[in-house]
Amino acid sequence: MSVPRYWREMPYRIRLEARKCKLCNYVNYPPRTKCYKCGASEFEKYYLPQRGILLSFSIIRNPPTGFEKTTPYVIGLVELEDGTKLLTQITDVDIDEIKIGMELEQTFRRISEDGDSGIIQYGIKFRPKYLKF
Amino acid sequence: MSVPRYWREMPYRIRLEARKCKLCNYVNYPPRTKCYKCGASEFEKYYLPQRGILLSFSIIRNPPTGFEKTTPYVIGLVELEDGTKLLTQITDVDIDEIKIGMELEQTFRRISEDGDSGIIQYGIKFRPKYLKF
Amino acid sequence: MKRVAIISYGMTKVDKHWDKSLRRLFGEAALMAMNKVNIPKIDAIIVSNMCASDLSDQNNIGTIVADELGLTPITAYRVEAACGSGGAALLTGFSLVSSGMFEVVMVGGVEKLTDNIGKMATFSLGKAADAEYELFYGATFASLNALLMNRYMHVYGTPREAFADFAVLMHRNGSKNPYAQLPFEINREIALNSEFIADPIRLYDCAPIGDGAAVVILCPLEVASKYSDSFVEIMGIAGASDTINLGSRDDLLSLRATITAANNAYKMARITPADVDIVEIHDTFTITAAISLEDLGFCERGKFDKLLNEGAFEPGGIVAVNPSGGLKSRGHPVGATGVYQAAEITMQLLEEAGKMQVPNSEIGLTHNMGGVGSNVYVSIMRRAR
Amino acid sequence: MKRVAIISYGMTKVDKHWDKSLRRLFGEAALMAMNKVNIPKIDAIIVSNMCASDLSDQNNIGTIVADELGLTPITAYRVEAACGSGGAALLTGFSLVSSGMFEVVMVGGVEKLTDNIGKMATFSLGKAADAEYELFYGATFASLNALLMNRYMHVYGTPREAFADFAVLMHRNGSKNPYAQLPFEINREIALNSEFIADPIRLYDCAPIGDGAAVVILCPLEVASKYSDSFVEIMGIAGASDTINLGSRDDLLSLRATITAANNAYKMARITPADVDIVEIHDTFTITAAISLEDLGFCERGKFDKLLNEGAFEPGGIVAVNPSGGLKSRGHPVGATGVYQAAEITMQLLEEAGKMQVPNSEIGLTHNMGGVGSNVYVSIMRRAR
Ligand SMILES: [Zn+2]
Ligand SMILES: [Zn+2]
Repeated sequence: MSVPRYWREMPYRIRLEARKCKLCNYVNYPPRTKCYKCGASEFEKYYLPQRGILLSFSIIRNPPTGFEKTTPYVIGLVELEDGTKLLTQITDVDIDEIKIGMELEQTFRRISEDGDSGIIQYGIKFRPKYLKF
Repeated sequence: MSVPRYWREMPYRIRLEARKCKLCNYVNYPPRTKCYKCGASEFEKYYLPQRGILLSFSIIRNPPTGFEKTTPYVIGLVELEDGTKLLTQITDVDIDEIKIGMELEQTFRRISEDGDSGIIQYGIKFRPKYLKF
Repeated sequence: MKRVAIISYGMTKVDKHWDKSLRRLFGEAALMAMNKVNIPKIDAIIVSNMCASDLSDQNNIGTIVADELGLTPITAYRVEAACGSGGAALLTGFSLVSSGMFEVVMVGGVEKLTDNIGKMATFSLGKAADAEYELFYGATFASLNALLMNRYMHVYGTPREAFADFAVLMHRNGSKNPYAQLPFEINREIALNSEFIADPIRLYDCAPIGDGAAVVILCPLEVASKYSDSFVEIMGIAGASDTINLGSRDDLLSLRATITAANNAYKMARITPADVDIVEIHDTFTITAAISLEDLGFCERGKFDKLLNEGAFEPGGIVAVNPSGGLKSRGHPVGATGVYQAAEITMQLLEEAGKMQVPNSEIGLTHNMGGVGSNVYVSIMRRAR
Repeated sequence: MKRVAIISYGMTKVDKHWDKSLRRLFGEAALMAMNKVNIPKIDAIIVSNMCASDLSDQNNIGTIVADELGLTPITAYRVEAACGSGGAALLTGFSLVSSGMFEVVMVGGVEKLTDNIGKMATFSLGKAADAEYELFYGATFASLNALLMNRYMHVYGTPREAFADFAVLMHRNGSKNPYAQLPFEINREIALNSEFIADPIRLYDCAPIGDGAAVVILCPLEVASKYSDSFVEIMGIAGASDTINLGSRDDLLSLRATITAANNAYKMARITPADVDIVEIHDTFTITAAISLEDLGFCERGKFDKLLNEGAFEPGGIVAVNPSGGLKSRGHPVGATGVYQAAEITMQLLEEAGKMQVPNSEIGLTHNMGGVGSNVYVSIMRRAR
């Protein structure tokens, strides 16, 4: 991934910035030019909630390039407290303890390493809400 | 370039094998499923003549990957003795001695090196018909 | 708006065709289609393909295939909608004929997934998903479908075995298909114990990777008999999209693009799902089959396993599903798959399907999907007499 | 076959848009087009693009842009014909409307050439040529065009300066275009002394590399006045192909695809070249401009330099060529270029072109080319009142 591509999406991938429609209040994430629900094009900046529950997950054992070091890893679809859903990685948990419905919170992490451009890519992952000790 | 891609075209790129239409005698090079001139699909194997004249050329100073070692190099469009035309590299000649209309003959050479698949690719280039000493 | 017929079809076996280039593979399927009928000319070619730029360093495929067939200077270009490319090409060909712009249009799909090195094919296929918000997180195409499968089993309590049983049925069908990539039978245990690709998806839940080309030839229905003794009519055809991200979907257990495209196609054809005898659906993964059969109106939601057990998806049941073996057994030459489906339904309706033949089929449907339901094309054909 | 109108257009400046993604760039052009008219709905999107798979890791662009505009679940897919993609998309949109399948169709092109590393953009653009029989030998896209240029000068004795003078004219035009990538004037010496790209082609013979998106909105002519006060009619539209290899061409100094597409478009529009007031032609290289103007019927073969000197290609001459500045100065966002041309001709015919305006233009033509003339799309528009 080139530097501009990585850099350009940082507000959305690192601060989870979304666009909330001024007309119908729908939260567009990732942001769109026009609202998914009503087609309007006026938005206000909105930050997604930090907590949610796991809707579904999958375990990846045969990773794409750049993800070898953390394999196996888990991707999940998370429904946040405001109803917005997003795809992310689930981390800090044993694979066999992951359950649909579990409560999660966001955490800032390294996502992958890009051999071509030499950049390390960061973003948000989600982890169980109450960490075990 | 993958090994199958390189290997598969060898008869056409190294032996300059063409398909001569059994219906209209047109020489299809590179080979086609159906004849360019008449649409028939029956052919006989045919080898292109080894000599021709230069129709046009260009000098490449900023090469694609794999061609760095021989840069600058010359590509040319050659009209063979039977009227078939093909794109090739022109070699064994000073760049400022190349002229449209010059007589050429074929020679077997290394074309490029592929870093990804690790194969060295060979094929036919053309050189002036009478080499200088 | 002219009515449109399919007057011929051709295809190659789906396989790892190391010895055939992209253009030669297309040529083989096109030659079969052209030789079956007496067509004086082709006016345009629409070619569907997803991965040639990544895997064969080639774009401009329209020109490549027109040239291969000695058909220059006709109009020829490529249509791409990821795995739904073939369906989108068929819709394009339909409109070129229906509008009267061209009389005889070749719609063909070709894919060459084996001309590359290492992980390139998997990486290339992933580009059907959202590069910035799905692939960025390390999601693979299989894992996105696995999210649907996990959720489906969680909500409906469907047993894992049901998905294996669908794979068994597909391989039984495909074992009779001379063009199938994996023409052999399997059993439930083989499917259930195959290696994990992206839990809970295992190898036998997935379509294999292979090369192939398929072609259909279209012309106005009113002149079809001039060119061929037997042909089918495209009674309905429609395409639809959905959000590129799974996260934006309201419902994970239904694919809105299938529902929209199917409803529009049924409406255009003036039929209901009950009128359909055979279907070729887009079962990239066994979960995709389950959800698609529900969304197409052949199965109540969540009842996939029950109906499968009852034989509802076999000849004599509700609808004969994938007599070709589907993506699972016939194979999935990505950009060509939608055209394979159209060719197979045509072959069935014309009673030319040999051992695969489903008797007395009058109306057939194709369902071709790009991404995880992010685009879908549905077409409905009827035997013309 | 319904008659088809263009009722709106939009575009971004062609530029190195580091801060805008592929989808956002398309969104910007689409928003401009949608805001100019009162359209209650869009029924389908055809998007043209060549390099997103290589440079942005993204296919399935139809879905990407439909989603960006909140327009799912409408039909949306991509058309590709290398640098001719935009023209092929326009022809597809025309047929979708003309057939009656859809009422309002958005045709848009988008290209993002700056989202990549090192030589990737040049490599990706090369895929318009034959990977196996041109790129294999180390040919670059510029060098293939250079073969035509060397031959042209050899056969006609045309001085090198003529090509530089065409670049000067394009930059003069483009300096008035707020959407141009290189909106500045140059002189003959700058062009003649610029660095060699592939002899005899120098930097100022070439279109620059840049990002951009352009959109036009089509609907049946009979309902156009419902949506907009001003619109143009697409009177003729045609596409053609030629051999992928230069070696198979009978004539190196004429591009058969241009001749075929132009003749068919003129015939459909029932006009001759003499009726055309303005053109946007595909001048990827200055040599392409010379040959194209001859093949389109605006210049006797080999007389390009003579007519250029006489001002024949400026307003008041034979035809006003590329008031936008053409590929050379406006820029060449590859898959979007054909749509830029259609938007620019519409803008001119509607007298909305500001400083670029060519007065009293009634009929305009676009000429969009893929590869070295291996595909060409020509469309002819007339102001509707
Ligand atoms: Zn809204
Ligand atoms: Zn012949």
